[in-house]
Amino acid sequence: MGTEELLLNVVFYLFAIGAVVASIAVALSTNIIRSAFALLGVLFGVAAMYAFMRADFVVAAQIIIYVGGILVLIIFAVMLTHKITDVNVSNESAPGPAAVFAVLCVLFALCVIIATRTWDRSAPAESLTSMEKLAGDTKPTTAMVNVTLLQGDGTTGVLKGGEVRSPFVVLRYEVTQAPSTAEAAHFALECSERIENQPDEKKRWAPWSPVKETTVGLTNGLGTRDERLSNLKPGRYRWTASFVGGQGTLALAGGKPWTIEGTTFTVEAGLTRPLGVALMSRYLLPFELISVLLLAALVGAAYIARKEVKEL
Amino acid sequence: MSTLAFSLSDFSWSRLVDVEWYWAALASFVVCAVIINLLAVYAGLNTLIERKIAAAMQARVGPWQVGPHGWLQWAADALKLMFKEDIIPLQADRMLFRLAPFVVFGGSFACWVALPFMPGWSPVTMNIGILFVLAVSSSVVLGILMAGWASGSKWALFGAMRAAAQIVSYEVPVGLTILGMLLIYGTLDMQKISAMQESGGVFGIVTDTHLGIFSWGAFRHLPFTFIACMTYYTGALAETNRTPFDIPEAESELVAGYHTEYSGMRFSFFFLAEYANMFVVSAIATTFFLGGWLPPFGTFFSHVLGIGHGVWIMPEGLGRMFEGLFWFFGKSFVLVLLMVWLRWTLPRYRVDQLMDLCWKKLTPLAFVNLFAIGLSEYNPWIGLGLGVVALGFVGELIRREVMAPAPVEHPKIA
Amino acid sequence: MNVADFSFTRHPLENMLVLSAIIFCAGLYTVMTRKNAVSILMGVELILNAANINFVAFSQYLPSAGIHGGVFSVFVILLAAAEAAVALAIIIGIYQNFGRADVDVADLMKE
Amino acid sequence: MDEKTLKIALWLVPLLPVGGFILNLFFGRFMHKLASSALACATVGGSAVIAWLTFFHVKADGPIQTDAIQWFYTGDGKQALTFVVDHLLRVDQLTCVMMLIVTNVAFLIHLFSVGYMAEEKRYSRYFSYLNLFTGFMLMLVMSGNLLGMFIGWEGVGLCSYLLIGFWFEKVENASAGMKAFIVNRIGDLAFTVGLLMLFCYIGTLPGGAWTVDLKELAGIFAKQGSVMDVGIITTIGILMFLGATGKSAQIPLYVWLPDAMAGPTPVSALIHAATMVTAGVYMVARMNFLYSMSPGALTVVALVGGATALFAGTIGVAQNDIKKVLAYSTVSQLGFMFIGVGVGAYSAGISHLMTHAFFKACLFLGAGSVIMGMHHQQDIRKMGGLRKYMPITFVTFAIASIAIAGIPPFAGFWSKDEILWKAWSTKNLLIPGQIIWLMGAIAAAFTAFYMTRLVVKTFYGELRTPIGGGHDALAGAHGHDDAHGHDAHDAHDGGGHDDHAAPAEHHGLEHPPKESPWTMTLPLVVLAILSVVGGSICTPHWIRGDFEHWLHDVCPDAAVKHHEPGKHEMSAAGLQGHGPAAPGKPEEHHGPAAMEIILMVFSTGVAIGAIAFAWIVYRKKEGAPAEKFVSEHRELYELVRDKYRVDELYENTVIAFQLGANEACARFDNAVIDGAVNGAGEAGASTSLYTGYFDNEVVDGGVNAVAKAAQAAGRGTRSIQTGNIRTYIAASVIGGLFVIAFFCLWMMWVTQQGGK
Repeated sequence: MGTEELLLNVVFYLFAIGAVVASIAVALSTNIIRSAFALLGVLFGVAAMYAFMRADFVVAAQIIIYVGGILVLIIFAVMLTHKITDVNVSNESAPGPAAVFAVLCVLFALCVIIATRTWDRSAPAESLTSMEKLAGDTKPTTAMVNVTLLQGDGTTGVLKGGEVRSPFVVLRYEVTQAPSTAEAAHFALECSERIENQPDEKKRWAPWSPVKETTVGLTNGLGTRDERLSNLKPGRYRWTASFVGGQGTLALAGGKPWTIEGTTFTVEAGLTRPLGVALMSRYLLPFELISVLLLAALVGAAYIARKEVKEL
Repeated sequence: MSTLAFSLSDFSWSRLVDVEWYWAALASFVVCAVIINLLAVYAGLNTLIERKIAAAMQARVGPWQVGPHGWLQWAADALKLMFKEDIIPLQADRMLFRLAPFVVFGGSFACWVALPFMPGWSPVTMNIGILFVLAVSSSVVLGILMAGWASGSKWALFGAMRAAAQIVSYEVPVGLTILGMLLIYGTLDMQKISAMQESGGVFGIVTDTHLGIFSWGAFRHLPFTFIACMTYYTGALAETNRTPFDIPEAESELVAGYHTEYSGMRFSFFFLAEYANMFVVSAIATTFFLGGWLPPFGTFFSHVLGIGHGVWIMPEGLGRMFEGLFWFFGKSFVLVLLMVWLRWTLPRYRVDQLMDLCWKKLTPLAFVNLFAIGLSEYNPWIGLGLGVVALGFVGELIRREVMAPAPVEHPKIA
Repeated sequence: MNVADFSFTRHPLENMLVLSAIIFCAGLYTVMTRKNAVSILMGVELILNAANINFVAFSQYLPSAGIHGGVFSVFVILLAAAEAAVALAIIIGIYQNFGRADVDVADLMKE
Repeated sequence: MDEKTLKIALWLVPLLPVGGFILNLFFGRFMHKLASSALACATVGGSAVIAWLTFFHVKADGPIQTDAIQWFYTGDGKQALTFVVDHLLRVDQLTCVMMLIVTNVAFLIHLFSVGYMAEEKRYSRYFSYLNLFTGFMLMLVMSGNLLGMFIGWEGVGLCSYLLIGFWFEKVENASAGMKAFIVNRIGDLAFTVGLLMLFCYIGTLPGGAWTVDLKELAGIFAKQGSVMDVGIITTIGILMFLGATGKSAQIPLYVWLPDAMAGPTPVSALIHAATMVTAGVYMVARMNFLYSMSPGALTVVALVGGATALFAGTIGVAQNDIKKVLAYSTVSQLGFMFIGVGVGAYSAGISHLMTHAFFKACLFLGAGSVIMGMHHQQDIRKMGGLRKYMPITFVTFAIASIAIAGIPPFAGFWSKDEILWKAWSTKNLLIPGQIIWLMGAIAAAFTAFYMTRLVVKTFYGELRTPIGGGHDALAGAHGHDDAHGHDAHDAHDGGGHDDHAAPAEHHGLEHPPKESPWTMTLPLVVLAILSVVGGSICTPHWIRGDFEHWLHDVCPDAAVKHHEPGKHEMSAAGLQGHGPAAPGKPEEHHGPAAMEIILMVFSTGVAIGAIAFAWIVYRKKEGAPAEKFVSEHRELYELVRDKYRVDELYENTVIAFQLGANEACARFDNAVIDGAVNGAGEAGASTSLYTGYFDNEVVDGGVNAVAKAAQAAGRGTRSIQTGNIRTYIAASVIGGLFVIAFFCLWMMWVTQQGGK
């Protein structure tokens, strides 16, 4: 496992453990204000988890709504329902061995299920199709271009072992279709680990399986670019070419000594756009219903609070 | 661009120059250090300038002793703050009391990594840029509440609750105006937003034409985008607790607001956070309304000076990048100075007036504005018609409100 | 070819699931043991967050799950906001009627 | 104006007055009087202008019609009863004449009303009604299909009702309005039945079509005329003519018109003299293709017209209320028109309609001016010598009287003489036309007589009402109020004028009668001029008169040829609309028939003789012979004065029968229907007694039992419901645990199966 991966692992576990500790603090703290601020920690940790899962929009929503709205509300409620001038607001709880036992049972059962269950990881058929279907129906995924390093002289052959003689290859890509409106076409090439030592199902418990990502280029129009691509380990690679807002062909050229054959691809990156498309196309009715419900909640809350204030 | 929002390898360094990860890590560390120190120095200078402006407006001299014309006063203040004793009240909740300044400072500092400082480069390029900024800056509220409550002092607590209520309320109009601008840009990436203001404008009737400053966001759909700019700036003033909305730290009512009990370095953290916030909101205003790092005359200077040409997105030489940096900082800093100017010009609002302004005036205005911008984006000619109507309405409003101001209603004593 | 292995291979699904399970249990314990209504609300928020992690994790790790998980997580967050608003209003009502914000005091319907 | 614009502008002709009506109705009371009257006059004047433009266009290049706007339709092309009705305005020569008459006379009378109603308190409403009437009348004459025409027909009836009862504070006025309305309803019922019969007959006719469009109907009559059943056509014609008698005040339905004088005088002039009452004549002329086919219908029309002319003429002799005299003369003149259309000389009828519109409007307006000057005194016995006080009124009034009396070369002479000649020379009737001619001639004599009497008694001699003193101050105040103070006390003041002379009788005039303002005299002058020269266009063809040619394309004179006895068949003329056709065409080339000249001379002589007689009786001998005659034949005089007691006749026959029928119906209702209902109620009550027992005992018992059971169950299980949230949560968690455990076991089992 590479060192950067290690570093990322460290960050990941930092956030995860922070979230766990904070949640336990919420559960056990004897001071309600403290547990409220511990909840802040939980929220940020969960947001970090979303970030690691690349659900960028959910991260923003989580922090804006939870931290900026709900948590402030909760703290206000605490301060309104206690004599807020004394710092130690008692938060008596009725801890019981029964409760602890029940919760542990639940935790154990969940872990058992997680450990024993095998998930269906197969991609749906349309996972490689064009942007609309991606956005409308399936999760945005990066097209897999299965390329093999070829000998410069054209004789094909999958490299096994051995050394790449040159530290880098030159990758030439060209944009064959103009990107969509007002948005630069982003081109990213992500080269996963060699297929030979792909971690199997057991090893997936291991937190990490390495990848080297290289963003190859960035353009906002038609054209051809050459990018240097370095530190390739020898082997047979799978390339994730993500290309937003247009279409293009990928070809590793230069031929000294390796070339890469590519295919055409169309890819959506990030969760924001597909979420928006889905909300506006397929989940429109639930979306509207939720907005109505939010309005009702607003009015209702205002009404209740206002009435009580009158009674005071 | 990569969808991984917060991973180290997303730093533009490792995209521009291809280096090993530790170089990338080092570079990112350097960047953070530079930004933090930049922030500190900027805040210090800002305090100094503020004091100088205040002195000028009040016909005083202002700081004079340290350095020539007192130009080193800020450094002296920084030293004093660093070496001052850190007092924690007995009543305080020590842990939260210690924690609060960092939460506030972190919240306002983390916004900086997403700002589009120069063409094609931000400390972290993420495709949810503005959302990230809004999200992170919303954690400042928590820090303020934390500080106010943990101080165990009535003044601090009231200040904190005032601040929280004010910030949470004013996030509504601010969010709405930004939403309207997002309708125009169609992206959350602040780099792209800045780049998109190079061309287009005039109700979107001319799309690919370069119109100088009239392609900037504030002039896209006159007058709505301009109203949005004003609304945003007002809301931003309130969100940063600046005059005339500085009731959380109204020194005549609460001693100093939520940081009454703080002293020394922790106080300076609040201090830095406030100035960082000022810069962040000004930078967002710059990015959304004033063309970000675009020069006011389009590519004119670049052509004359011969540094690069054409597209702004991809940096073609450091000269171009630093020109963008110059314009970005220039615009933002002008807005910050405007804040300072307002602070020493305007009187302070009352609490009820504050909430009234937010919920009864700014929010409906922002809503109407949102719909108007949406319509203008849907059909430019509708936008033009609406614009004419709105101009007439605004004129009438000015005639009624400004030329014949309404009598001030006095607070009702219950 | 298995897409999922390559789209998000950094953080295996199970990590997220275990994390959400732990947070869920913490929330459950809070809800079970606390007297204070506000604390119970916090526990509910914990549980919601745990559920959200699951939604997003399945949606992002299993291509066959589609985008529905992500959409649903957003919905859950919005609903949490509504729920918090109403719940806090009710809690304040309880506090002003009974002088305490405990859930046990509001059992008038038992008699 | 080019045709395209005109097609659009045509819509404005009826719609402008309607718009004025709406504005005046809703916003009139906020407007200044001047503003609302100006609005009304402007709208009508606008449509008059457009009418003139249209007239020139039609004169230049033939009829014009607007684009059809679909109104409603039934069926799709496949069903049996499929037809479309359009909003459609069609202007041909006939419509042109009517349009011009209506718009211009209406404009003049609007102008007159400005002065006449100056002190009215429901000013704007009056003008709005007037506008509405104009709009409906224009719709009646302009509509391209029978349905629109019928709507106009009913609408003008409504407006006449509204305006007769305009001063509804007085019971007489209200009842007069109601009388007009009900009598018209009777006629309209017959008219509706006739329309429906026509519709069904044409629809089911081989080669016919389901249509109400007048042009299509005319075409169908032209093509299929030979195969139509003359009996049915006659029935239809008579039914529709019944409607016409209602609207145009012919026997037997004329009784409403004299009472209609309760309305304001300009209204009498516009509605009850010039335009609305001529709707029946217009209808008959418009349906000429139908009438020309059935001599029976024509005969009925002509006979009724002649009878009415004679009858009303005789009544007119014995009336003393100026407006009553004019009313009966209107009835008799309408009779003349029906003689004209009845003998198949539609052009003659229409021409008399036009001239009559001129001089009768002039007469009514003059009467209004007189009444105004006499401070709402209408009894001609109290007038006299007015020509000194109001010269313009006198001159115009006299001219109009001469015109109506039929002295050449005034307008009335030509049209009336045309009618008489056609009546003499007609061959379309089942009876010899000379009978009709005789009636007309006598009626003409009577007309000349009573008109002279009216003029003499009104304008000559000495004023028979004391001026200034000679009456107590109270009455003076009263009179003064009558003249001006409409706003002051309306209760009987509203009805205090334009009515029978009753309220004004017992006092004299405060100050001598004076000439009316220009808004009132200008229309008089214009109408007087028209009633002099207006006849020139309807002079016989051998004196450059071309009215017959003008109308020939639309309603050519009927010419029924008698092939075999009993079978009547239209000649080609006028049935295929255009093109000259031998028999129906007016004789153009040779000069006047000798008989025509003789008749002209004769009728002129009769008229002059009647005038001279009246002059001698009432001017020279101050009415002494009349007194003598009256004193000798007292009962005859009273019979005539009481209008032959026709109203009483109706009172005792029709209305009595109606009331009796009502009584019987009421009795039946009380006795039978109410009895049945009450009986049902009783039965329900008595049965409910028993069902009540069942309900209380069985049903409620069962329900209560269920409730008690639920109560007991709840009492048993309530101990589980501790209001304690934590126990609930614990319970749910345990339940969830069970579920999870089961899930785990089931999954293990599944995996083992999979393992095997």
